[in-house]
Amino acid sequence: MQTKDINEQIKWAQINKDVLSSMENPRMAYWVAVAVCVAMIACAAAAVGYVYTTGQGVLDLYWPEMWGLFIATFIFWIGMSHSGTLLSAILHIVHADWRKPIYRFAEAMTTFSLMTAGLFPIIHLGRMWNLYWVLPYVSDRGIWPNFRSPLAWDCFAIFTYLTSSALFLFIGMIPDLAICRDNAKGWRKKLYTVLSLGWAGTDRQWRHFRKTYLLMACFLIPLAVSVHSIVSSDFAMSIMPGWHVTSFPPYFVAGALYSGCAAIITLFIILRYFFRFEEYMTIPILEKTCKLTFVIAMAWSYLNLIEFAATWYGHDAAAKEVLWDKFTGPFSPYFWAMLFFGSVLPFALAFEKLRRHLPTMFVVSLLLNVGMWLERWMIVSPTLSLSYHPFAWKVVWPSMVQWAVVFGSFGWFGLLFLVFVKVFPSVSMYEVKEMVYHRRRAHEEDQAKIFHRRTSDPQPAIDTPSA
Amino acid sequence: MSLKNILENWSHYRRGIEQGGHHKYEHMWGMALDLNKCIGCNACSVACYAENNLAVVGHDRFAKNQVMHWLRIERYWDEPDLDKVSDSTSQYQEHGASFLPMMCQQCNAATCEPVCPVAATYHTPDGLNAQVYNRCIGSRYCSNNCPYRLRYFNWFSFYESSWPAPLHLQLNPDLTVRDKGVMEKCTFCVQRIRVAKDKAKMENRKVVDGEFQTSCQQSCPTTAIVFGDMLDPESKVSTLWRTHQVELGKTKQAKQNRELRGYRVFEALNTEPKVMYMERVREV
Amino acid sequence: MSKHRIMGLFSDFEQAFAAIADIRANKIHGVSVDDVTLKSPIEHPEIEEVLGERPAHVPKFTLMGALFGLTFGFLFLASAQATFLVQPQGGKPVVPLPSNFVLTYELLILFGVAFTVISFFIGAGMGRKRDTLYSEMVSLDQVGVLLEVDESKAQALKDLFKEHKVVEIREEVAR
Amino acid sequence: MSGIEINRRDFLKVMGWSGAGVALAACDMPSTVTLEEGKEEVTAYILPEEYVIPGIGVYYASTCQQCSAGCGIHGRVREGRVLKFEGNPDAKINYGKLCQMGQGGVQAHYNPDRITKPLVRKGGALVEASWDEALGLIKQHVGPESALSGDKFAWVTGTVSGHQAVLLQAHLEAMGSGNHFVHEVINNAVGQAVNSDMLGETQPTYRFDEARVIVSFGADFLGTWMSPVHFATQYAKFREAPRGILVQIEPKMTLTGANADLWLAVRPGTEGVLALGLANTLLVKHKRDASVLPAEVQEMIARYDLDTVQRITGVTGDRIVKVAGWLDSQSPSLVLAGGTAEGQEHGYETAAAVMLLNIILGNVGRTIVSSGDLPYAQMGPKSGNNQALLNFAETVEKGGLEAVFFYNTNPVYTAPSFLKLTDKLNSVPFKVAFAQFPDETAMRADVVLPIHSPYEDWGTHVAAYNGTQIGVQQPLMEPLNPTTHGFGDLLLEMLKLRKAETYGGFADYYAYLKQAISALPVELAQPARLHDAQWQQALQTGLIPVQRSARAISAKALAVNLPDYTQNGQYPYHLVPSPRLGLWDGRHANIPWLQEAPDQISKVVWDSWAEMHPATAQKLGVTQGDVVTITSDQGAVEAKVYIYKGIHPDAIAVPLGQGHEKEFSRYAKDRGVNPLKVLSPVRDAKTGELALYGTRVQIAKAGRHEKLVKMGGSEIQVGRKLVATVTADVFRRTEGGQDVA
Amino acid sequence: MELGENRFGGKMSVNDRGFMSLMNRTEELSGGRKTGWLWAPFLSLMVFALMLSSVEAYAEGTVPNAVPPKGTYEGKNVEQPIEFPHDIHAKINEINCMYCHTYARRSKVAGIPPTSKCMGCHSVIATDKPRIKKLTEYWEKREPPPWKKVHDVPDYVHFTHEKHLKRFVFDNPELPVERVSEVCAFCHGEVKNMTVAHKVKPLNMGFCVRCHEANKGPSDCWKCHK
Repeated sequence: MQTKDINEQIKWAQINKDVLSSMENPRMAYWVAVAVCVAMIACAAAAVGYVYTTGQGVLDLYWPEMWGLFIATFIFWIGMSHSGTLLSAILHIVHADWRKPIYRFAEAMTTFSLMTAGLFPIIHLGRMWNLYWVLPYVSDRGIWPNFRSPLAWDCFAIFTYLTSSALFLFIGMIPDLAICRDNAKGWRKKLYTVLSLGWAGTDRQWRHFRKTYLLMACFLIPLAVSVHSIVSSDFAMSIMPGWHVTSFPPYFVAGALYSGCAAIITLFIILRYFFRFEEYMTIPILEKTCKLTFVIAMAWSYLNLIEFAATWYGHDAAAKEVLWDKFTGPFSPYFWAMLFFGSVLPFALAFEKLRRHLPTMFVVSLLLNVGMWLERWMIVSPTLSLSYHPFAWKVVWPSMVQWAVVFGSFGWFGLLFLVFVKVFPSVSMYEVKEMVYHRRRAHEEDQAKIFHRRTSDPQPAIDTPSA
Repeated sequence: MSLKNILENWSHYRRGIEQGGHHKYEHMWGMALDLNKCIGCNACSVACYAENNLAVVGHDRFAKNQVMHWLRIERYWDEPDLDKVSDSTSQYQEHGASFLPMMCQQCNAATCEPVCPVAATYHTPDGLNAQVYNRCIGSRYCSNNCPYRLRYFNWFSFYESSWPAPLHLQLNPDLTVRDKGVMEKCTFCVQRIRVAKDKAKMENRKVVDGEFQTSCQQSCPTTAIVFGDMLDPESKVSTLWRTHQVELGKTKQAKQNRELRGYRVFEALNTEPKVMYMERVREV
Repeated sequence: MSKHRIMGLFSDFEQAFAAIADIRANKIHGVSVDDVTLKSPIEHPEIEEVLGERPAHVPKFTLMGALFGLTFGFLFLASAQATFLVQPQGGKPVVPLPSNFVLTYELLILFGVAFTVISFFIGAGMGRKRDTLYSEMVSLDQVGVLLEVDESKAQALKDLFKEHKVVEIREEVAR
Repeated sequence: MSGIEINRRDFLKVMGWSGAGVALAACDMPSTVTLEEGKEEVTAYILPEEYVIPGIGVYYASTCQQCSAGCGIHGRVREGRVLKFEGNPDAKINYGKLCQMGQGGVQAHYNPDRITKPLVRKGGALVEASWDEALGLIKQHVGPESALSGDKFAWVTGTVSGHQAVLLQAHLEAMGSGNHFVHEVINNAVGQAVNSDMLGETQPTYRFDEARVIVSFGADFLGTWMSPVHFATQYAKFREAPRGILVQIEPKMTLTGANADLWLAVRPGTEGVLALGLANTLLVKHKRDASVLPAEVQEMIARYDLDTVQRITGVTGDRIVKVAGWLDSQSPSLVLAGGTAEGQEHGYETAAAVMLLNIILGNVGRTIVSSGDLPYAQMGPKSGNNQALLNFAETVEKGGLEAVFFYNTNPVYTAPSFLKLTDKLNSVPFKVAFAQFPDETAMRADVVLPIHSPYEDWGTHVAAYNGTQIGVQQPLMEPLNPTTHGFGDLLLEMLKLRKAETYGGFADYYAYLKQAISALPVELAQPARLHDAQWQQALQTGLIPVQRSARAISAKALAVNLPDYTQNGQYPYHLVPSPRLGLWDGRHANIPWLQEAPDQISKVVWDSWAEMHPATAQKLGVTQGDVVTITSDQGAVEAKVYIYKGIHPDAIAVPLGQGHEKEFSRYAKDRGVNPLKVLSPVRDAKTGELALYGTRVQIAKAGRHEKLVKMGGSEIQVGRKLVATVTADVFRRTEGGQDVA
Repeated sequence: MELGENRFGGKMSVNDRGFMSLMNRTEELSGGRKTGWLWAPFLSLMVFALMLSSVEAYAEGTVPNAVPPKGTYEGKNVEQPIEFPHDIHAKINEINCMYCHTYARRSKVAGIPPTSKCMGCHSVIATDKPRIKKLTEYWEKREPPPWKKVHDVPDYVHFTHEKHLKRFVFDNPELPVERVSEVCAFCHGEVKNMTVAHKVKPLNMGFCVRCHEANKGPSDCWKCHK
C-alpha cells in the first residue's frame, strides 16, 4: 500500500516528460468530451438567446419567485471557486507541501468556475444589455450605481476575485510555462515564449517570485472569505425569512469550501485516470483531500444545524414557516436530499477503505456536489416562493429553458477546463520537483541523523527502551 | 464628483435622518384604507389598469403568476380548513370574506431601495418610493426583498400582445409603457401628483388636500380609500392617522386606546409603510 | 579589455553551491559574488547563504497598493455618493460607512494584488528578452551559475567550475 | 383631477388621434423607439376648440352603458382619444364612483374585435357589404313597399330607455307591431311584480343608509343587483358609525355575502320559509304587533315554527333567533329579496314572504320609500327580463315573425338550450342585428349593422332604479371607425322609412335629441332653466335632473303559499348560475381587463369554475381543480371545482359569462362554459319569469384534473396580521354610535 | 532642485519623484538603488483628485438668470410636407415663438399650430406663393399637413415646456417676453435662422442634467421619468 505522498526517487526529467506529454496528442475521448461540452454550451446559448429575445418569462420565473435556478447556480459556481484558493493559498501558507501536485488544476478550477459564475448574474438580468450600469463609471448623466446594494458589492467582489485568482494562477504557472517553452515547438513555442515573460530561473526572479506568491496567497485568503460573505449578503442583507440569517457568511464560506473540495476530488480522479498521473496524484494525497473535505463537511453540517436551531428558537414566525416548509412542503424532497448528500454521505470519506477506492470516491464526490447545488437552490427558492405574504405563495417548477442554461454552464466550465489541460500543465512541474527535492533531502538528513546517532554519538538513544 | 465637495461638506454627508440629514420632504403622500368599508369589488384594481397602462397577460401567463396587477385585492377566509369539514370548524364562512387591497405601501424605509444595484428605485422628495423604468436593469432584487410582494416584473414585452390595435389608443400618454425586463409597481398615480403639483406651482400655491385623487381612490364606490399629504396636519389622511394613533416611524404603536382600528401590514419589519389599514369590523 | 560572460551548468545544486562559496571566498581575485547570477529549475532560498541577501521590494509595493486602494476606494465611492444624491439612503447618511467599508476592502485587495504583480514584473525584470546565455537544461534539472568577468579572469573561473564537476560551460563576449 | 371640465358644444373639428401621442412609449428596445428626426409624425389639429390643448386632458360627461344602472361618467380625452372613464361626481346614481365594468367600457369601445363594416348574409355566410346595400336590404324587407305587416315584425332588445325608447316605440307603432321583447338575464322582474302587488309601486327606493339592519335574501346589491355602485355608496354610509348589521341569506356567497356580518347558507329555494320563520319568531318571541297583517297571513305565519323552518331550510335555530333579535332591536331595518331567492319556481311567493317581514317591521315608508313617477313616462326604462326571451321563442315557434331586429342583447348566447332558439331563428326569414360585436346573435343575423360604441354615440338614459335624472350620453370622441353608425341615427333612418312626415325633418339623431331636450318642460327640471340653456347644461353635466312626482307608498300584506322542500333523487343538487360583477351576463367577456380581474370570491380568472362545498366534494371524492360534469335534464357542462365553505352543500355554482363562440372575441375564445345552456324549463309560477336558479343537477367526476388559474396563493392569513377583524362593539366604542347600540 | 541624499548616497531630485521617471527606471528600482517610487501611489492619488474635481466651465449667456446648456448636435435636414420658413416668420417678421407655438406656456408640449391659425393670416397674406397654395390645399381638404417630428425625446422622458418657460421667462423679471426665442434657443438652437427646423442640440440626458445642475433645476429622477 502506498503511503508516501510522492515517490522521492522520481527523476526530474521524468516529471517533465509525464506532464508535458499530458498536454499533447489529445485522444479520441478528449475530442468527444470537447464535443459534448460544446453541445451543452450550444444548448445554453440557445436558451439565453431565447430569453434575450422574448423575455425572462420563458424561464417560468414568476411573481414572487424571481430568481430561481440562475442565482442558485451562481452561488454554486462561486462556491466551487473556493477550492483553488483553499488548497493553494492556505496550504501554501501553512507549508503543507502535499498540495503541490494538485493545486494547479484546483486554481484553474477557481478561475473557470468564477468565469462561469459571473455569467449568471448577467443573464439573469431582465435587460442584460444594460449590465454596464452596475459599473462605477464617470458619465455626464451624473448617475452612479447604488453602492449600498449587495449586488453592486458582488460586482466589485467578483471582479476583484476573478482578477486576483487569474493572476495567482498565472504567476504560479510562469516557471512551468518556461519549461513548456523550452520543450515546445510551433505555435506552442510562440505562445509559451510570450506567456513565460522571459523566465530564466535566475535567483532574482525566484526571489521576487517567492515574495509575490506568498503575498498574493495572503491576499487571496481574506478575499475568498469576503467574496463568499458578500455573496451571502445578497441574502443575509435582505429582510426575507430564511435569508436574514446572521450565520450566513460562515455558512456560505463553509459550503463553498465544501463543494470546491468535492469538485477537486472529482477532477483529481478524472485527471489521474486519463492522464495516468498516478505518480503525482497519489492515493495518499487523495486521502488527505478527502479528510479535509470531511472536516469541512462536518463544519458545514454544524452551521446548518445552527441555522435551524437559531430559526427554531428565534421568534421570527415567518422564518419558522419557511423552515417548516423546507422540511415538509413542496421543496422537502430536495431539502432532504440535500441533507443526505451534504451531511450523511460525507461519512464515506471517513473510512480508509472507501477513501482509497477511486470509483467510490468519484461517485461520492459527484453526489456531494449535487447536494451542494441543492443547498443553493434550497436557499434561494423556498424563501422566494413562501415568504412573509401568504397571498404571494406559489411554487412553479422551473422551465426547461432554466435547466438548459444550468446544464450548459457545466459544459462551459468543462470546455474551459478541457482547453486548459491541453494548453497548460495541469500539474505544477517545478513544485513537484521542489517537493521531491525537499522530501529527499529531508529523508537523507533523517537517515543521516539516525546513522549518526547509532554510530558515533555516545548519548543515550531515545529509541532504546530503558531497562 | 468633486473631491473638494466631500471634503468640505463631510459632516453634512455623514448625517443621517435623525441628525437632520439632507433629505427634505416637500410632501409625504400617504393613504388610509378602511376595511370596514372595502367590499372587495375590484373597481380600484381595474381603474389602476386603466390609468397606469397595466398589461393584460392572459390565461396562460396568469397561470404562471406572471401578472402585473399593481393593486391586487386579496381575499382571505376566516375558516382555516378550507376543504375539510370537521366538528371543530364551522361548516360555513359565516362572516364572509376578508378583503385586503394591496398596492405598493410606499415604505419610508423601503427594503426594495437599498438593494437595487443601479439605484433605479429610490425615495423622492415627495416621500414616494420611485421606480425609474428606464434605469432598471431587471435584477429583480427589489421584488425579492419586498415583504409585501408588491413589485411586478415585465416578464415579456407585454405591450406586444396586451393592446392589439386599436386598444393601444387607450394608453395613457402621461406615463411610460414598460418593456420587457423592467420592474414596475404602484406609483400612487405619480402622473396625477405631477399634474397637481405643476398646476399649483404655476399658480404659486401649495397643493390643496383633495385637489386630486389617485385612480383607485376615485373609483372606490364606498370611499374606503383616503389619500393625501401626511405632512399637512389638516389633511384627511393625517387626521385619520392621528385619530387612529398610528405613527409613521414606529415598529410598534404606543396607542393610548388599544382598540383603535388603525394598523399597518408587517409594521414590525420596520419598513415604515405609508398605507394605514383600518381593521375589518364584524358584528359577532 | 573585453568582458566575458561565462555560465557553468551543474547537474547538482550542491556543486553549484560549492562553486559560489568558493567565489565568495575570493578564490579568484577580483571576481565578486555580487556578480553571480544563479539559474535554477526550482527555488533555492538557501543560496542566500553564499550569495548574500539581495533585496526584493515587492512587499513595499504591496503595502503602497493596499494603501492606495484604501484611500482611492473610499474617496472614490464617497465622492460619487456625494454627487448622486437621489440614490437610496433610507434615512442613512449620504456617505454610508458599512457598505463603503465592504467595497473599500475589495478595492484594497484589488489594488494590493495589482501593485504586487506589477512590482513582481518590474522587480524580477519580467517581460524582457531572455539572456542569450540560457540553457534549456536549467528548466529541467541543471543549475547554472552566470558571471561577467574580465577576460583575464575567465580561465580561472572556468577552472573553478571544472573543479566542481561542471557539466557544461558556455561563454560569450559581453557587448 | 387634471385638465378642465368643460361643456361640449360641438364635435372637435379634427381629432388628431391617428398620429399624435399614440406612439407606444416602450422602454428602450431599439425596435420601438426612434429618436431620429423625421421618423415620427406629429399631427396638428385643423380647427380645435379653444380649450383643447395637446398634452392636457379634457373631461366630457356622458352616461355609462356597461349595464343598465345608468351611472354618470366622465371620459378623459387627450389628443382626440378617450383614455379613461371616471365617475361623474354630479350623478346622483354613482356620485363620481365607477365599478370595474364601467372602467372596462373604454376597452369595449376600443375593442379590437368590433364590427366595422356592415355584414350581409350571402350564400349562407356573412360577408362585408356597403351601407347602401345593407340599408337597401332592410328597406326591401321592412320598408313601406314590403308586405310586412303588424305583428310579423319584432324588436328584441336589452333594457332601453330615454329617447331611444321613445323612437323605438315610435318605430314599433309605425310598423304596427306590438312585439317588443326586452330581455335581460340579470333582472329583478319577480321582485318588481311583488312590489307592485304589495306596495303599489314597481320600483320603490331603498334607504340602505337609514337602515340599522339589512337582511338580504339573495339580493347581491353590492355586486349584481340593479344599481350596485349606487348601493355601494349607500352601503358605505350604512357601515359608518353606529354601523348597521348586514345579514345575507343565500345558497352561494355573493359579493354582498362576503361583506355580511352574518352569512347564512340556506337550502336553495327555501328562502321564503326562512323569511316566514323570522316573521314567526318576531311575532311570537318578540311580540311584534301582528295586527298589521290580515288573519289569514297570521295563520300562515304561525305554521312556520322554528323546528319546521330549521328542517326545511337547513339553517340552525340559534341563527334564526339571532337574526330575529337584531331585526327586533335595531330599527329601522331593511329586508330584501333578489337573485337566488327570486329565481325559483315559487320566487314570487318567496319575495312576497320577505316583503311581509318589511311590513311586520314597519319598514315600508321608512327604508322602503316611494320613488314617485317619472314625469316623462315614455322615456322611462323598459326593463328586460327572461320571460321576454321565452315569449320571443314561443312567438318565433308559432311562425309569426318575418323580420326581427336585435339590439343590445344576445339571446342566442343567453337562451337555455331547451328553447332551441338557434334552430327556431332559422325560420325567421329576415333578421337584423344592430351590433357592436360579432356576438352569437349577430353571427346568425342576415344583416349586421355595425353601430357606434356608446361612447361615440348620442342618447339619453333613465335608470330603472333611482331614475331621478336623465343621463345624457354624448360622444367622447369622433367615431373610431368612420364606417360605423350611431344607433339613434339608424333608428331615425328606420323611422324615416315609415314616417317620413314626422321624422324627415331631423338630419340626424343629434338634431332630434337637441330639439327634444331643449323642448323638455322647464318646470319639471330642477332647477328650472331656459330651454336652450337646458341643452348646454345637459351636455356639460351629462345629466338632466328631473322632479319625480311625489306619491305615498302603502303596504298590502298577501298570504303566500310556499311548498315544503322536496328532494330530487335523480338530480340531487341545485345549479346556481351565478352572475358576477365583471363579466355580468357574458356581455363583457370580450374585455381583457375584466377577464383578468379575478372573481371577487373565488379569485379565478379567465375561466369558468364550479363552486362546491367541501362536504359535497368529500362525498364526490373531488379536490380543487378536478373537472366535474354537471348534468341537468337539458344537458351537461364541465367545469373545474373550486372548493370553499361559502356555498350550501346542496348547491353547485357555475358563474355566468364564459363559454362564448369563437367569433365573439379573441379574449372570450375557448374560455369556460355557459351554465345558462343547461337550465331546465322551470318558470316562476306567478309571473312566468324563467326560474334562473330552479334547475336541479347531478354531479359526476369527469376524471380529469386541470389547474385552476386563480390569483394568489394562500387563502388564509396563516397567523399574520394582514386583515385584522374587530367586533362592532369595539368599533362603536371607538368611533361613535355607542349610545345607539 | 536637490532634496538631499538618499540612503544609497545618490542625490535625490524632484524629477526623481515623478511618476514617469519611476516607470523609466524600473531597472534601478528593482535593484533597490532608488526609493522615489515610494511616492508613486500618492502621485496617482493626486492625479485622480484632479480628475475628480469637476471643471464647471459654463459660459454666461445673454439670458439673465440662466446658464444656457452646452452641447451641439449635427442634425439632419428633415423633409417636411411644406418647407416652413421659420426665418421669414421669426426673423424678418419678428413673430414671437409663442404666437404660433401657443401651447408651450400652457402644456407640456409646445404643439404644432392648428391649420386654422396658419390660415388666419394666409387667407390674405402671400396667397400666391407655392407653399401657401399647398397649405390652402390641405386646409380645403380638411386635413392637417403630416408634419414630421424633429425634436424628439424618448417616450420615457416627460419634458414639459410650461415649467421651463415659467422658470426662464415668466418668473424672470429681467427677461421680457419678446426675447423668449433666446430661451427657446437653449434646446432648439437659433430656429429663426433656419427654414425648416433641424436638431442642433443633443437633447440627451447629459445635456439636460448639466443644465439642471448649472441652473439648480430639480435632480429628482421622477421629475422627468415616470
